[in-house]
Amino acid sequence: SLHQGDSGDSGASLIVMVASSASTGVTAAARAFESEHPGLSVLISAGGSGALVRQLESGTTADVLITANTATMIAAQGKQLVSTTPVTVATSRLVLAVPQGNPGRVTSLTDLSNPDLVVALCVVEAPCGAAAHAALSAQGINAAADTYESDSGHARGRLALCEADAALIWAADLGADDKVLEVRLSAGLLPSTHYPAAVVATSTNTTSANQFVLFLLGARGQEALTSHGLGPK
Amino acid sequence: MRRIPVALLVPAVVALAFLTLPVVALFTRVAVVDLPSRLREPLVLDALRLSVVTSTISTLLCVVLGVPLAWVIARRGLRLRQLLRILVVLPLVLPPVAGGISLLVLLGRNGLVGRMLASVGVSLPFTTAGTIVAQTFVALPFLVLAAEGAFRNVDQRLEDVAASLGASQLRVFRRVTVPVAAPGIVAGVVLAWARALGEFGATITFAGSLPGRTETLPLALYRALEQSTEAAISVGLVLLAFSIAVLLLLRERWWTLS
Amino acid sequence: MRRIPVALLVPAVVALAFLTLPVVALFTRVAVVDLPSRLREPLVLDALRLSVVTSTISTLLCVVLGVPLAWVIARRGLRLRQLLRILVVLPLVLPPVAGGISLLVLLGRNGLVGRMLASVGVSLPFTTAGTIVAQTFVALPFLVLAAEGAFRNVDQRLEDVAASLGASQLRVFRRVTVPVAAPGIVAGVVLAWARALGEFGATITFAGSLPGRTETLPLALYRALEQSTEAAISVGLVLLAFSIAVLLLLRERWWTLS
Amino acid sequence: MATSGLTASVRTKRGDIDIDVSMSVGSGEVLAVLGTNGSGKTGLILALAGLVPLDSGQVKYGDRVLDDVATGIHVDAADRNVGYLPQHTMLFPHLSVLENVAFGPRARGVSTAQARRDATDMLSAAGLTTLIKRPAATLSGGEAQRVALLRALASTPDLLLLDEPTSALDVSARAFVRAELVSRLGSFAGATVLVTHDAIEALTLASRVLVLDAGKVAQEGLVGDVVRRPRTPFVARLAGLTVLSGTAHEHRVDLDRGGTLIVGDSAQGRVLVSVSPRGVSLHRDRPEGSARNVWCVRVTSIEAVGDVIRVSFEGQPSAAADLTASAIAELEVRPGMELWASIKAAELEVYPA
Amino acid sequence: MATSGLTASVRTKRGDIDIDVSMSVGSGEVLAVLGTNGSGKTGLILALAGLVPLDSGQVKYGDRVLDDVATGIHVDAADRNVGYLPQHTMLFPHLSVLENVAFGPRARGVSTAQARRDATDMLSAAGLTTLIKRPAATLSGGEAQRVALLRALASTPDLLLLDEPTSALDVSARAFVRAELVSRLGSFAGATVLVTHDAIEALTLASRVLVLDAGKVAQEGLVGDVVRRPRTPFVARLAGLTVLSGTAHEHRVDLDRGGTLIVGDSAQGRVLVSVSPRGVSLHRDRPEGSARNVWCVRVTSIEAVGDVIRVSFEGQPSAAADLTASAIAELEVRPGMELWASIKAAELEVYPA
Ligand SMILES: Nc1ncnc2c1ncn2[C@@H]1O[C@H](COP(=O)(O)OP(=O)(O)OP(=O)(O)O)[C@@H](O)[C@H]1O
Ligand SMILES: Nc1ncnc2c1ncn2[C@@H]1O[C@H](COP(=O)(O)OP(=O)(O)OP(=O)(O)O)[C@@H](O)[C@H]1O
Ligand SMILES: [Mg+2]
Ligand SMILES: [Mg+2]
Repeated sequence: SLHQGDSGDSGASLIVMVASSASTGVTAAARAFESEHPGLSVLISAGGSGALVRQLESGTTADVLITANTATMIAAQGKQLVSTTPVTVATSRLVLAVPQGNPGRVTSLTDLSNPDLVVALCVVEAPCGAAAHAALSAQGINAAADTYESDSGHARGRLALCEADAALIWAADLGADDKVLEVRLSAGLLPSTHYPAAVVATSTNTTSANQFVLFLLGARGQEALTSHGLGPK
Repeated sequence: MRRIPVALLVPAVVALAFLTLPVVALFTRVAVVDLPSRLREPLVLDALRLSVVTSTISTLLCVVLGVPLAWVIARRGLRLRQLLRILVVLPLVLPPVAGGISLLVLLGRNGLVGRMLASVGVSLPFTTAGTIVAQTFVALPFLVLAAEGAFRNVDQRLEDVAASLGASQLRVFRRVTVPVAAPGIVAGVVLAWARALGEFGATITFAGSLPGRTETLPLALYRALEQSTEAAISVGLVLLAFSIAVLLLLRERWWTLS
Repeated sequence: MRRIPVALLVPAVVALAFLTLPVVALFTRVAVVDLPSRLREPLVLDALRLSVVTSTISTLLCVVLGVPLAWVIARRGLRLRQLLRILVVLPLVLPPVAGGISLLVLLGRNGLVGRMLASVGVSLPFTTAGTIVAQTFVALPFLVLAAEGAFRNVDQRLEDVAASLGASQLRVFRRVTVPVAAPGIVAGVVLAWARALGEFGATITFAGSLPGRTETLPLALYRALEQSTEAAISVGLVLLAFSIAVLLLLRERWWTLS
Repeated sequence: MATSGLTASVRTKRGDIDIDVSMSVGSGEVLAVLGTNGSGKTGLILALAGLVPLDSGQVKYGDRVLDDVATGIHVDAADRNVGYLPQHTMLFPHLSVLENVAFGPRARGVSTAQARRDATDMLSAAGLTTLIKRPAATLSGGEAQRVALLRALASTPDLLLLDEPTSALDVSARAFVRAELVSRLGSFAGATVLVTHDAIEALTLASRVLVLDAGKVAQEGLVGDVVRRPRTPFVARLAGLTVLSGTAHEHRVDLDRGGTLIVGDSAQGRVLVSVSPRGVSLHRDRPEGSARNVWCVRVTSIEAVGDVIRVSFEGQPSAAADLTASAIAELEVRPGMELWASIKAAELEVYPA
Repeated sequence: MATSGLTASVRTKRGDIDIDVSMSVGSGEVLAVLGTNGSGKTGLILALAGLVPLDSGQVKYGDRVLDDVATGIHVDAADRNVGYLPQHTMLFPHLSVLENVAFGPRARGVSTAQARRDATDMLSAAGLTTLIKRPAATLSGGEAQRVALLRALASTPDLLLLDEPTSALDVSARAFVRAELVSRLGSFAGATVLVTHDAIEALTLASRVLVLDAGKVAQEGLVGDVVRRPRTPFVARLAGLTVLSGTAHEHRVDLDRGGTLIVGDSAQGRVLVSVSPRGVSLHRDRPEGSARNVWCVRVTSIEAVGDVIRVSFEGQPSAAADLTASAIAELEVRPGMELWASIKAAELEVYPA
């Protein structure tokens, strides 16, 4: 199947393109879905939301698309890359995160403008960057970023290695190992995002694709997603 | 052996330290004993398998395509050689991500050639074949330039004698030029293989990242980086271990050549 | 010139087409006349400037460090040579992202050496210096392997005669070994420069991405890709145009050498 | 012009000199090519082998056209069936001695096993059995040259092109190789072109010589004729003769560059006089006796030629004398020394210019 | 042992052979090293130059220890002040002829301008003015060898090591170079080691010879002594002599390998008899006359030695005869032919074995 990698086994597999920050949760959900559908294997293709849409544009075949914000999904809809109306399957909050031990003593968003601290943000082209940019400019904070990461997961990586003192990332990326901690802020300071899902227009297995989206909305799917840092739909 | 002059020894030691210390440092972060269990993680295993397969095939492609091209360039007149060489260097200076885009533009579903391929049912982007194409595109110039340098060093009078003894050009190439240039070609193959094995930008752009199909080790590593650095390092160490195994294995055969 | 045998011509033409067509295809997507205006966009201009500066400095570093190391390796006994060569190849097979991690582990704020550097006020991650370090780390093995191959091709009897004429080892190195190996070294420099210019993974991992400071052209290109493919292609073409200019400029001087 | 064998008219540039040579070598014949360093001998050989392009001219072997610039014919070196021994041996460094010798036959379609057997036999016959498995790069200079000769001979070529095949050999190897060449060339139907700096090697191996000077043919003919009646100083020197031009008045020749010689044969007008160093004697004091020509000279160089020592001198005329080692020792000849030279009139050969 | 000049005792492996040589060369003296191909001459030169390590032994120049394995002293080649002409010339291909010649002086600290001036002068004096700007890689074989010699001489070395310096030269260049060497060596205070295959080159340039055989000294001494009384067949052949061992009973010597010779000098017991080819005549029919030794032989090879042609033959004993070209033509000598050989008893030299 080297030359036509997509076609050979598409009857038995379902390809799910998912924004990186939701990939752990969606992967867990997929495993659960597989156990309900013996013989079907779910392949997860993770990446930046924009990159995923671009791949679809360039002709990759997939069955389900899950992006990290609605704007990107709307763009995909506009390009007729998806065939069903998107439904939100999960949410996530943007959080101010610091490394274990909080070496920079970061307590508020204004600390992000401290030039002595190493601050990592997402690029504005990525959903987490767009959200952060909107929130910070709304509060008149001029962040002294030292690096713009391609997505929330990589911003988290900076904290995990303790190379950065603070970052704005999706709560879903905080991880379970206590290496990265959230700085609690008053509610409403930072926005949330929605993870919309839709069936891809070129899907050859729309039945299973629809079933998977429904599964994510269902109890077992939600359980898998929320136990990996995502908020409920 | 004469003693190495300080003016050369100092930069050489600095260079060696600069190259090896970071690699050594990696081992301080992850317990080596954990590696076997890492290997058993299906995703890592899939990525390793895929990397081995694709980098091997693309290295072979590079050799099959690149060695003849290098020879053609090496044996042309000055003018043509300069032109050909610039053509080979251009894909090299293109950042891999841009290389991936250019492959999409050419071979993508709506690409100039891709459309023709699609009409006969062949689609390259986001397939394992696409991964191989991306790796080959990025690695090929390395092989060509290295092999060309090696070919240019072969005394043409050796080829002349071989021809006078009745050897066809192809025979001269196989029996004289390539063996005499072997050390340089081997270096080129190692460079191309390493480049293919580590390829990231063009692969993710042209072939996407689908575990088991297009997610090679470097892609898995980049993704692992989002979850935990240790996971990423482990993947890196797996790759290192694999490379060391290959190098030690090859050492006995043609590595000694050079 | 004898005619090129078909068995070599066919793969050579395929290789050349495979390398050049994608690059040519890029030009079909973006009007070349738009490029000057692209260049005037401050972000692209910053990235270009940064790429030129960093890739030049890291190439120089590669030459200064790598050529001596290559010579030391080339002139050692078989055993030591094999060991040294494996040490040089390892950073090469490490995917650039993993290379970036390893640099972080060594030179990062909490790194083994980085901690010492930090205590004297030097911090490499998220600085232009860090970008240069990352590029050098990735490009150096290419130069070392290519130059080593070139050195091994220098007839040692030439060095012997030079020594017998009273030349110190350093003089032999500068006046005989390096000039005779020049074509191979030049190839290695081109490879290293191209590698540094296109570097993405190690740079973004070790140095991060901040416009004007660490966002080189490949990083800018990756970001532009989020906006539109055309924007990314334009950045790629800017890089291509710059490379062609450099290559044409060099051609007159040492490019003809090889 | 021979109808079989090699017929060539070659024009090609080599560096600053233009090689422009017409020649023919019959089958079974050996043509020696002589000439000063840089006279274009190697260039000529390369052109005949088809390894450098002609600017104009034609090369034929028998009726087969190998090169013809006018009609654009060019047969590749590989298809010419030549055996070429390059001046710098150029053994394949990555192959063993055996594989080097077997290379030609293999390339021309002989099976590997057969080619290796034949090569082994050749090497054994040449007394080089111990070298068979050695990498070619480890041979000494002379060993390499012997192997290169066997390699050229192994593929039974039509046209044998030997560029100084014995320059690095010791005396016994040289004798062996020459004997081997004599016997092989005797039974060899092909044409042989032999470049050498050794006039006597030409004498024993070749029937005709061609003397190159700055790319042009300075003289050509049967070995004996050329040696006895050289047309240029170089050929004269090569043959061990000094050749002087002058105007004859019966037995007296007034030399163009000064001096007068009394010769045995009477002549008139422009002539060349060749002086054999074997006829010239040197003396500390002016000799009395039968020699008709006696003049004062200054020694310029002392050089060995075969078994004797040749003392070159300047005077009117400048010439050379062959002496034995003991005579040299007795006279205590040193460059710069002034001596008397003498030669009998009968020893001088006179022929029209 | 000379207190000035070179004193060396060298043991080193080269391929399969062990080089084991003790030698000394006084300052101003020229030692010729002769030996068959592969006898280790180049290996010896490399060891003296400090380019290959010794297994044991010592090399001294004057009082300066250059190598001493026992005490671990090893002076780098660069610090020995040698002038080395490699057998394969090894010009620096990336440099011009001028730069090649100027390389040594530059390396030893002469200013660039001065080194280039000197090199230009040397090249002009050697008549190589036209080559000055040429890339070394474009020289012909002989041109390269002449430039390599100048390069070795340019830095006024203490110890001159010449590995076959004239093998690729034409006759006139050879004469020129030898004359040049004679005059230079005459005023040269250093020691010279000259490897050559040409016994007569040794004769004219060197005062002493050292004959190598499989890495060991086969014979050493004054040129005349070695040439007249060779101790091995190789030296004999080199000197143009055949040396035969046998048992003498006054004027009769019974040869070990068959045959008997009548000699002029009376001797007893084990002896060596040397036969000079110049004394041996060949005849189609059994000759009548004064020659005491006449026997039947079969021609094995015909070879040129200097101006004469040497016919080797087998018989009892096997030996060789020097003939002129015209005699060869008259006898129509060919390998395999049967002839009669004769030599006068007085022409045979007898000396104790
Ligand atoms: N590539 C070149 N560029 C310039 N001159 C060259 C080149 N190749 C050869 N020559 C010159 O052409 C002339 C003829 O060279 P060729 O090698 O044919 O001489 P040759 O007769 O074989 O001399 P030798 O007896 O020294 O081997 C020489 O003067 C040489 O220097
Ligand atoms: N690297 C090597 N491996 C094996 N044998 C070698 C090596 N180098 C030299 N030899 C052998 O050592 C012997 C001596 O070599 P050397 O070059 O000293 O001979 P030479 O006396 O200079 O001969 P020539 O007259 O042919 O130049 C030769 O038989 C040669 O084949
Ligand atoms: Mg020549
Ligand atoms: Mg030798």
